[in-house]
Amino acid sequence: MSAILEPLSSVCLLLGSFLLLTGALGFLRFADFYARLHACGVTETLATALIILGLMLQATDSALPQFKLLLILLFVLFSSPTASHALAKAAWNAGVRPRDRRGRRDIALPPGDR
Amino acid sequence: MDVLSYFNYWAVVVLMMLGFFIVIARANLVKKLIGLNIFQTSVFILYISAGKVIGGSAPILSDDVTLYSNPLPHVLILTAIVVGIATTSVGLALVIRIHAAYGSVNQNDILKQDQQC
Amino acid sequence: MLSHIALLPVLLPLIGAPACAILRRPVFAWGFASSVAALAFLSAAILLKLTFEHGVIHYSLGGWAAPWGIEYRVDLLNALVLLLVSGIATTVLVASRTSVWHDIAENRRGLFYVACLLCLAGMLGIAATGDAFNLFVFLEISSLSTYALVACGRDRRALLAAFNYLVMGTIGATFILIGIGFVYMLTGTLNMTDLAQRLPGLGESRTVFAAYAFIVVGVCLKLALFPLHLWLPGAYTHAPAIVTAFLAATSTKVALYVLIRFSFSVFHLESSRLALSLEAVFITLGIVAVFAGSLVAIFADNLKRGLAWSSIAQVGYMTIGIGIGTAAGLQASLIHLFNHALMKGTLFLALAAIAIQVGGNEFSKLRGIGRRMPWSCAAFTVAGISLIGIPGTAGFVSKWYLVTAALAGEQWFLVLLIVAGSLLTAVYIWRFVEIAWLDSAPEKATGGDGEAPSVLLAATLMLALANIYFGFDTRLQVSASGGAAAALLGEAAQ
Amino acid sequence: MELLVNIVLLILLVATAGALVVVRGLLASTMLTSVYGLLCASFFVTMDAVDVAFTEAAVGAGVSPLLLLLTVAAIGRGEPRPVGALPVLAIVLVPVTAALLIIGTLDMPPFGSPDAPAHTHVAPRYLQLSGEEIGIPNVVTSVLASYRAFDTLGEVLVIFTAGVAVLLILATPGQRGSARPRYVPDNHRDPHTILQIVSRILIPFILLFALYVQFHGEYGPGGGFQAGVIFASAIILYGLLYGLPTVCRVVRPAVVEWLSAVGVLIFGITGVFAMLSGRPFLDYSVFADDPVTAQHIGILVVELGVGITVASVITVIYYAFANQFETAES
Repeated sequence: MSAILEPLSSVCLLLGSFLLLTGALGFLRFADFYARLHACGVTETLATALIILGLMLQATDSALPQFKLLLILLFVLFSSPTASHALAKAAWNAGVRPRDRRGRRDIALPPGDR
Repeated sequence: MDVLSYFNYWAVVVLMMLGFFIVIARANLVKKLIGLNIFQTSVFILYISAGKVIGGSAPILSDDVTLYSNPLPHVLILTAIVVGIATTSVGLALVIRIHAAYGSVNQNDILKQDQQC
Repeated sequence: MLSHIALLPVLLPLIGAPACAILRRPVFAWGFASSVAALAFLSAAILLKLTFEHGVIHYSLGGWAAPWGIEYRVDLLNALVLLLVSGIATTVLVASRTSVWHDIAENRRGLFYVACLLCLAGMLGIAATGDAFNLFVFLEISSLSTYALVACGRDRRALLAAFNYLVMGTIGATFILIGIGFVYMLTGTLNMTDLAQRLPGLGESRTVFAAYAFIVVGVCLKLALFPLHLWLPGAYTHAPAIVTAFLAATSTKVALYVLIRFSFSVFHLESSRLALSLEAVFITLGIVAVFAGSLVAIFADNLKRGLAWSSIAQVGYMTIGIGIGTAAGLQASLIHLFNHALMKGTLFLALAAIAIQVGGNEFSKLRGIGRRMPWSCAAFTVAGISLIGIPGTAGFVSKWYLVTAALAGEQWFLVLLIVAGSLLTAVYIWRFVEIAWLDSAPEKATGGDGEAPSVLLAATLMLALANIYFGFDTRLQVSASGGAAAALLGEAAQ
Repeated sequence: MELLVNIVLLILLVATAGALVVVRGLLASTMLTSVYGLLCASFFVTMDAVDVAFTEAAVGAGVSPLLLLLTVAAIGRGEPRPVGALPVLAIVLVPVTAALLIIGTLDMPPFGSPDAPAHTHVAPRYLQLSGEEIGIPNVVTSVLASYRAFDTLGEVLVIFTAGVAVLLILATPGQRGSARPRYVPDNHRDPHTILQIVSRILIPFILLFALYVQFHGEYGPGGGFQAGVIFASAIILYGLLYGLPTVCRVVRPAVVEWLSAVGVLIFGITGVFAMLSGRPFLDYSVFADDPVTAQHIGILVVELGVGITVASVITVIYYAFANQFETAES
């Protein structure tokens, strides 16, 4: 039993950590606010899910911690995308517009918007 | 090992001094409160470090644990955290009123305005 | 109920404050707060009587024995401070109505009295507890409510004064917390008696030294001892008149109590090697405080600000008493603590009355005020004479004991300096007397005229009379402070 | 391994504090404060202080950044300024204090040693006897709500004082301390539809979690204070998304103000009960014949008082701050 679960759990944890790392890298290196938000917002949801899954596979001997981890997972699945959405919306309303690396506008803007 | 056994305390000293520096050196009143917050939190870290026993576990009684960390500093710091947030909220309330009265939250500007009148 | 007497002075305002918050009408809040303070005063009086008769009274909160639970340990010193603080609070709160109605907006008055009760509960809690951490908690209750009370001042400068007080007060409290943390790490206990027994066993530990240093600096910030006094003039000048009267008469006194309690009961200042240098520090800072405070007070153009600086000077006298380091010096310090509360209570209450009539305390507004408000100004003058230390007033008793203690310690220069300090006091009190009584009133009287409202006037006169009474009948403060000083040094000698 | 995590967290804390020294903008400072609080909470977990970590996460990473944000919203972010004169006072005072602190640490018992006086004098009794005397597994709750319950009463009074002080400072003329609800998010131009729907799903669960934390505090980390903060956070979330008038209609300011006093009174009167039967203040043994049951009842009631006061005071403070925000706007 644990011979299968142990490596599976390790793989989940490692993969999750790797995703977090790529997210952080993107956050540091990408050109503008939206790209950076995209980098960490997208990776974070999956990474957290993988890490929690890995932890659930670790604690197979009792149901309570697994149940709690499941609740945390559900909460993260709700809150993390919502937070990204709120950030992007706030940035747009504050007048932040997508730019490329050289600071040029990256997308066509709606009429009347500078 | 000797350095490691005092590492926590010295980290506390560094944090405390950074907070203290912000309180004294920054003219912005909100910044001062943030510095005060760091200053207080560093003391919490001191207390909690003092309560740790290496190899111990959280002080929640259980049959298969023999060594616990010290619960008393935890209780004290719970109280101190509440004191900290209470101070912060009163300070921020004062900042809002000061901004309404002077139009600025910079200590130097405010003192200048007071001298003029 | 008598078995709970040690707790009652603290418990009454502590439960009274939230109860007061439920009352909706400000008049009820005023009546309720005053009666709670009066009951606390009554129980403090009984407590003092009991400590005279039976010595130390212990009270274990929650039924858990010290050092595991929190203990109230009330000896003569605690009882004296409790009596003083609750007595001043009662007088000021009863007298406060007109002044508060004048200074505070209608929708804030109820909350104002809640904050007053919280402040009172905090100070009484500091004075009664025998547990170092509990002291910190109650210190914060009193400090937080004080910041809000100071910010209630009419002038916008009150806000900045309150903010500065908040920052410095929090630094002070955090320093005290660091000190308590250090001694906790060394001894494992927070109970003051237990600490006092365990600290000597540690020998000359550098951590104990640092702990004491942090606590002293923290307490001196609250005490406004000379270089750490920066928050005081602004806070006292711009706070509502009633708040200044209350704070000036109580908060520095409680801080001084904490300094004495930690120095002598917990750390055994005089039996340690550090004693000599620290005593020199206290005396030097005390002298500088006396002269700096008095000089600024002489040149202030606002009487309230002048008296605030005078408070800094008077704190100097008290620390000189501690610095002398003998039982007589300590006793002098405690007597001055008691008497100074009476003087500053009277002075600031009289100023509150004047502020209602003329709308401020600037000297320019006070010309000829003695003719218009003879009784308030008479009370002010009596307290001023007491502040100088002329025989027949309580202030003379303080100075007398201080000079005697200095002479017994063969510190002749101190005597000279104390007398010189009194002369400086005479200068700024004379300035008031001259303007109030000898100047003719301005042609066009500013503001309303006539005497202060009767309740306020009665309270002011009562405190002024107390200044004279305790100048003749010195039994209460002398015997209580003598017993307390002996106990403090006796404990340490064991 | 534990030690390594400890060291890394402390270094991160120092880095965050250093960033706070350098950063000038208030919004960035607020975010860094939140990061600092979260790091602190993680550090407390590695130090076995789970209750403290819970509280610090709620307060340091939650409430205090929220209050900072509301303040920044009311006063504006403030433009970065050029560095002024050299802060002489700071350069003198900071090293002196640091030196004193370092001197203080020299004779301290080494970190984590089980023989340190703090672990051998008073605390062992709590660990050894609280199982029999109080009968609940979480020793921190035992000490907090029974052995040192008076400190906790003081703590509740501190938070109550904060509520009174904030109302006293921020009360606008013409009303009795209560918030006058004005803030409405601009829903026509920019509807918060997604946020509102998600929050509508989450809020019941947040409230449920608050209740769990309130009543589970005897067995695991948690208790009245943490539960109060979580409860208040649900109300605040609702207020942020639906506007102050809506939330004030659901949770009336006057009621919240009243409740903040009631919580303290519940705690205080629990203590007075014992006095009426001739026992010391806050002695719970009067509540039942069996001492352990009596302690249970006492702790439950007292924690309830803490929870009510904390939840209502934080809501009161939020109302007062959010109201200022709109006053500054208009």
